[in-house]
Amino acid sequence: MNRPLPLGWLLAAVILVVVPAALWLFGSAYAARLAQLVLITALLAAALNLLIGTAGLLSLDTVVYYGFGAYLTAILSTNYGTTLPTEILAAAAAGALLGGLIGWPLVRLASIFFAVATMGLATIFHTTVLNWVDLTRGPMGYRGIPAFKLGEFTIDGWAGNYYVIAVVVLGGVWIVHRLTHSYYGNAMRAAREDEDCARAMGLSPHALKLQAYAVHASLMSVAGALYAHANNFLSPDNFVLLESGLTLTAVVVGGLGSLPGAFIGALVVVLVPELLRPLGNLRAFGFGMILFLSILFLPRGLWSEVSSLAFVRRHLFREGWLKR
Amino acid sequence: MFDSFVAGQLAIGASVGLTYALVAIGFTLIYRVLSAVNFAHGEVYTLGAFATLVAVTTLKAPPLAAVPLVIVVGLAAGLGIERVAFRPFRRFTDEASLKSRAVREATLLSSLALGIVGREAMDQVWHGQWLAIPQDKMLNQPVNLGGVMLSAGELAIAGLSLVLLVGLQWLLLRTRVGLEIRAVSSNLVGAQFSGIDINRVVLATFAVGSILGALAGMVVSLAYGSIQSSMGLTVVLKAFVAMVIGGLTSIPGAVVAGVLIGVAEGAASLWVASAWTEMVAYVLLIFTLIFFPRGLFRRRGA
Amino acid sequence: MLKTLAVLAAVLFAAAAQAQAQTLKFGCYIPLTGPVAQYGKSMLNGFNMALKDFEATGKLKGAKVVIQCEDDQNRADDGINIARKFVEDKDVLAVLGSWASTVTLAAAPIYNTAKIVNMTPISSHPDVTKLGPYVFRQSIIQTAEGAANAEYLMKLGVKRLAMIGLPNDYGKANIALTRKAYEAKGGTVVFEEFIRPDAQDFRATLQKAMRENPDTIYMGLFAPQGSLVAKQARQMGIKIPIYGAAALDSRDFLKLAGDAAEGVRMLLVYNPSTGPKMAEFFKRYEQQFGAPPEPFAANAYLTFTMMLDMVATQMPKVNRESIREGLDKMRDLDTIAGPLKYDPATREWNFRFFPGLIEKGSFNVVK
Amino acid sequence: MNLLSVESLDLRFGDRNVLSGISLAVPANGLVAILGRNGVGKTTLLRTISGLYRPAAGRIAFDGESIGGLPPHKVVARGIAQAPEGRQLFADLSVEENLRAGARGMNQAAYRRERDRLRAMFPILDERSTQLAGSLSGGEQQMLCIARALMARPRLLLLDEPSLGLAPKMVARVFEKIDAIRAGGVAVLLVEQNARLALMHADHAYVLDQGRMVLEGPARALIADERVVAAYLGGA
Repeated sequence: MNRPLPLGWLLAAVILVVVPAALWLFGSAYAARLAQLVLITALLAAALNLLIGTAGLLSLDTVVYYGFGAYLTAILSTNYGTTLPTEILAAAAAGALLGGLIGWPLVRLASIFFAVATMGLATIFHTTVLNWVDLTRGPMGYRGIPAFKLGEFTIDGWAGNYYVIAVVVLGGVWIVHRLTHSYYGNAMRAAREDEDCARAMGLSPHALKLQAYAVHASLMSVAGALYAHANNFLSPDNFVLLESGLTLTAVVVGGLGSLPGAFIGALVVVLVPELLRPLGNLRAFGFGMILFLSILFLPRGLWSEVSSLAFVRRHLFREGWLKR
Repeated sequence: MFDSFVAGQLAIGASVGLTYALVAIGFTLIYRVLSAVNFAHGEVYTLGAFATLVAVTTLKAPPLAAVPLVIVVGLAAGLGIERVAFRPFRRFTDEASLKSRAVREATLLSSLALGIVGREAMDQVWHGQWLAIPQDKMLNQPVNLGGVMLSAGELAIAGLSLVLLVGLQWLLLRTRVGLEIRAVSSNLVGAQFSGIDINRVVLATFAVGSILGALAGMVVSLAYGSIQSSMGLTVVLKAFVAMVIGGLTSIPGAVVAGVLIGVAEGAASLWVASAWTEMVAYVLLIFTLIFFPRGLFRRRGA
Repeated sequence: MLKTLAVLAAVLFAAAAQAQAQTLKFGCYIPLTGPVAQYGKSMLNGFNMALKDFEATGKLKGAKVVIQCEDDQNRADDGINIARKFVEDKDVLAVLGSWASTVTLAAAPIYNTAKIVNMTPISSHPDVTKLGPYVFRQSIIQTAEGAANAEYLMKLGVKRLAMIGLPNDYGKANIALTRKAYEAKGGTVVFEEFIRPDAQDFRATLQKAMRENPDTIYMGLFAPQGSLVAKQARQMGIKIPIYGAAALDSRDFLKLAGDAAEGVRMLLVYNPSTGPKMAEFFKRYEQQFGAPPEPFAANAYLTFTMMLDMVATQMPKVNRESIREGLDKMRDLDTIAGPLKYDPATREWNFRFFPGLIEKGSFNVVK
Repeated sequence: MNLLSVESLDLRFGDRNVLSGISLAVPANGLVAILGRNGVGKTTLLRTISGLYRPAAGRIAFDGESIGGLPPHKVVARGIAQAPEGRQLFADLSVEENLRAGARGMNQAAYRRERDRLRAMFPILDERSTQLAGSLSGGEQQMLCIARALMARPRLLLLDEPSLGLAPKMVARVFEKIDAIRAGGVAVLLVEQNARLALMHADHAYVLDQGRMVLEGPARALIADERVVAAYLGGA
């Protein structure tokens, strides 16, 4: 893998300069809202990518940590008037702690067992936020979450919101990038490919997976903190299993193990349903079709499309071991 | 008084658990052969329910006469799902790709997507409405079984579970196609060298599994009477959990686990409000996995 | 090339001519896909029928009315996205929706901040109209229904009530407010439980309820779950009366519950027997859509008709602010549901409830 | 006429030429060996003949008819069975079931006849008939693997490394069986690392290196060939 450093700068430039400039030119709060959702989803996808792409754990528990961070922030900022740095740190730390505690028994599980267990976590989380009314205000949702606060300043308006989210998301993605392109990332990949071999190399697959799991939980929790403020409203319905599925879709459509792919995948899962609104009651049908066709024709996701073409060419035509 | 109440709760739980078990049978069969999760199975179940509805309302057939139609619908759905969501990802006969992670993940998502498409298509046809099996066609006659009151529907669900389970074991253990299914699920590469036509076996598996799924939809809809296009969604998740608790590849294991989940839900409802029992299956799942990381009833050698 | 230009010019000209006639555009956000899509589709029917009826009255004076309905999938997030979109569409004068209170409660604050009217014909959570001066409602509200339920239950002589509800914003508010009013009148609630909306076997809950010896079961449920509860209660040999929330007034309930629906009581708002106007509406709706209206359709019809009538009086100077003022000034209205009153203090319309009973497969008002 | 003839076979995995210009022939009732180091393409060649890979160019003919590109089960149906590398048994099926899975298109009586014939040939399979294949020892598994292939009543048996991982005594037993199979009228194409042993049993042998045939000749001649001795027999 070539080091995509220039690509990283390009991405940062697009997110910090080009997109806000375009938003400013066209002055659309609707587009700004979608841009914010894309960024938050991208952080979720990057965190999930760390788990799937590097540690090889297929997980459906996005909503657990995302929702945890969101409710934590909602409760903190509404009741204690906390500011942004506190909230981000709290979400990151509490997310990592929760991830560590839950991950300890879970990451030992093999492939599908792990996936189903995380699916269970998602349902358990949803049932809890729905029914623990005293803490989460239950089905009525958590309304009136204040805007971002940085010290004395309250950040409102779409531009401020956008920049706060963009900076935090880029920071989170940078952490994922550093982790995957380091000795640590290689160790995790080694543990993914062959646990016994990794053990022989003196690595502990369990510890590596647990760390990846905790980091992913922490990042998702931070994404949740951003979401709570960006939305000003939380409802248990935001944290159903289906939403985990959307993040997984973003990862798959964008390309497994690819960080630019996380942004592209997030773009697709946030924008496509919006663009399909004119379809009315055929909307979900259309989304299903697009999802299906993209899995069928882009088995490696959008961002890896270049390498995926090479893959297809190699495997289907020149190599000639296509059976039918 | 209290005891009969507890027994009642557990019995209701077991009867609910049997519906999970019934769906889990076909679901597990398909998983066993391909190591791939067929999320569109829930939609096959729903299709089975709609086929029943069409049979008893439009065609005015007695409930039992719906069976052939339900079987045909299940067969067509199974073959369709295999062709559209699974076959395209088995492009290579190389062992590395046949059951590889990539293929498993791709088919997991492709079947999920196909499930959404199927569900929404049914939504268009039946306008997303809740539809009712006419009361005179429902299996709701009370049956007195030595003092215990059961409905005919519950007996039908229990009976069908048993028949399907035994029938499937017979098919797997006593027929040529069953042997080939077990051979493919045991060793795909070996099966190719033994001259087994993989595509035929996979198609047969989907056909059988989906017929079972559609029959499950039929009996459950006849017992409960309400049908809607998204009814398969929750059931397939419960079947999935039952399959995993049961050890992934063991069909009797999945059935036992399905009933176990139902009973656990019934037991939990003694202590907590029903709204919380949604998580019982999953708590059970996670605890099972912590103490039995490969499920309760793992087949030997697998 | 020349031909293309000519066609283009003709199109532009036509568009310009169109623009000269006033266009009144309304937004609407309702669930059109997903498990509750049928309720959104009912609302859509009501809106479309209101529009058609209104066009026939000739009050429009050449203006064109457009209603743009977006699918919120019953998700709060989608409701917010749609709100951002409508707020920016300068042509959208006011917005109708949503179905679920959860979605309305999430999206309405955005309309309120942007000073555009959001009027819901359905969401009955007490907090909706408290969100701000731009958020209106024209539907029954849970507090009023709770009080009316309590009165009806007392009239029926119910002493010990077992309550079963949906664990969502609707069900929780419905149960809590009915319970409060009922207990205030001296009734005893002996059992309260929220069920799982996606389950289809509720016998465990029923068995628990029956252990407390209630003399009536109250269902704060919609037709899909309510019908199963009623059916399973009868199947289990439970003979005590069943009383339902007003949301059970739906043909779905009759169809799904079958014989078990017989004798179930609830409050009715929309019933052809309540007046000639309502009877006429039922007849015309059935002609148009092939089935009698659900309350959601009727309420959507009522609300949009009122909105259009009010806007017609302001023509041609209609804008977002004038709509808020117009709605705020209303006090009395003659509707298909009879004369309605608006209370500026609570900002709610007083809908009339009629004690109802299901007999011989239809909803009847008890005299 | 040769039973199997492979002419100028090319196979590519992506950009890599795995096999190029392979030609070989197996006469009816012959025992032909393919020799070579690890990773030169011997197993790939056998798998290509069995139909698991589709050749990029060249011709594979069995009994005069082209079988290149046929799916594996059709190749077996034509009469080519393989006892593959790593045995690929159905580990959680019984020995009996493994044999039954290998049988093709025969009725119950024919099946029993065939099974009993093989049980006579491999008595250990008779004793272990109800055991799970995965619980057998390495040598027993190899016997079962060969027997499963023979259940298809092939005219040509492809054997991939039958001696791999077996004790010397067991290796000798396996090769006895190979001779017996051949004596029963089945041609054998054998891939073997143990070149000396293979050459002692084969009539004809090919030497494969880097995906190409580098040498061929009667086994007797090759065993005396200095190049072969130096490259393959010295260290064996």
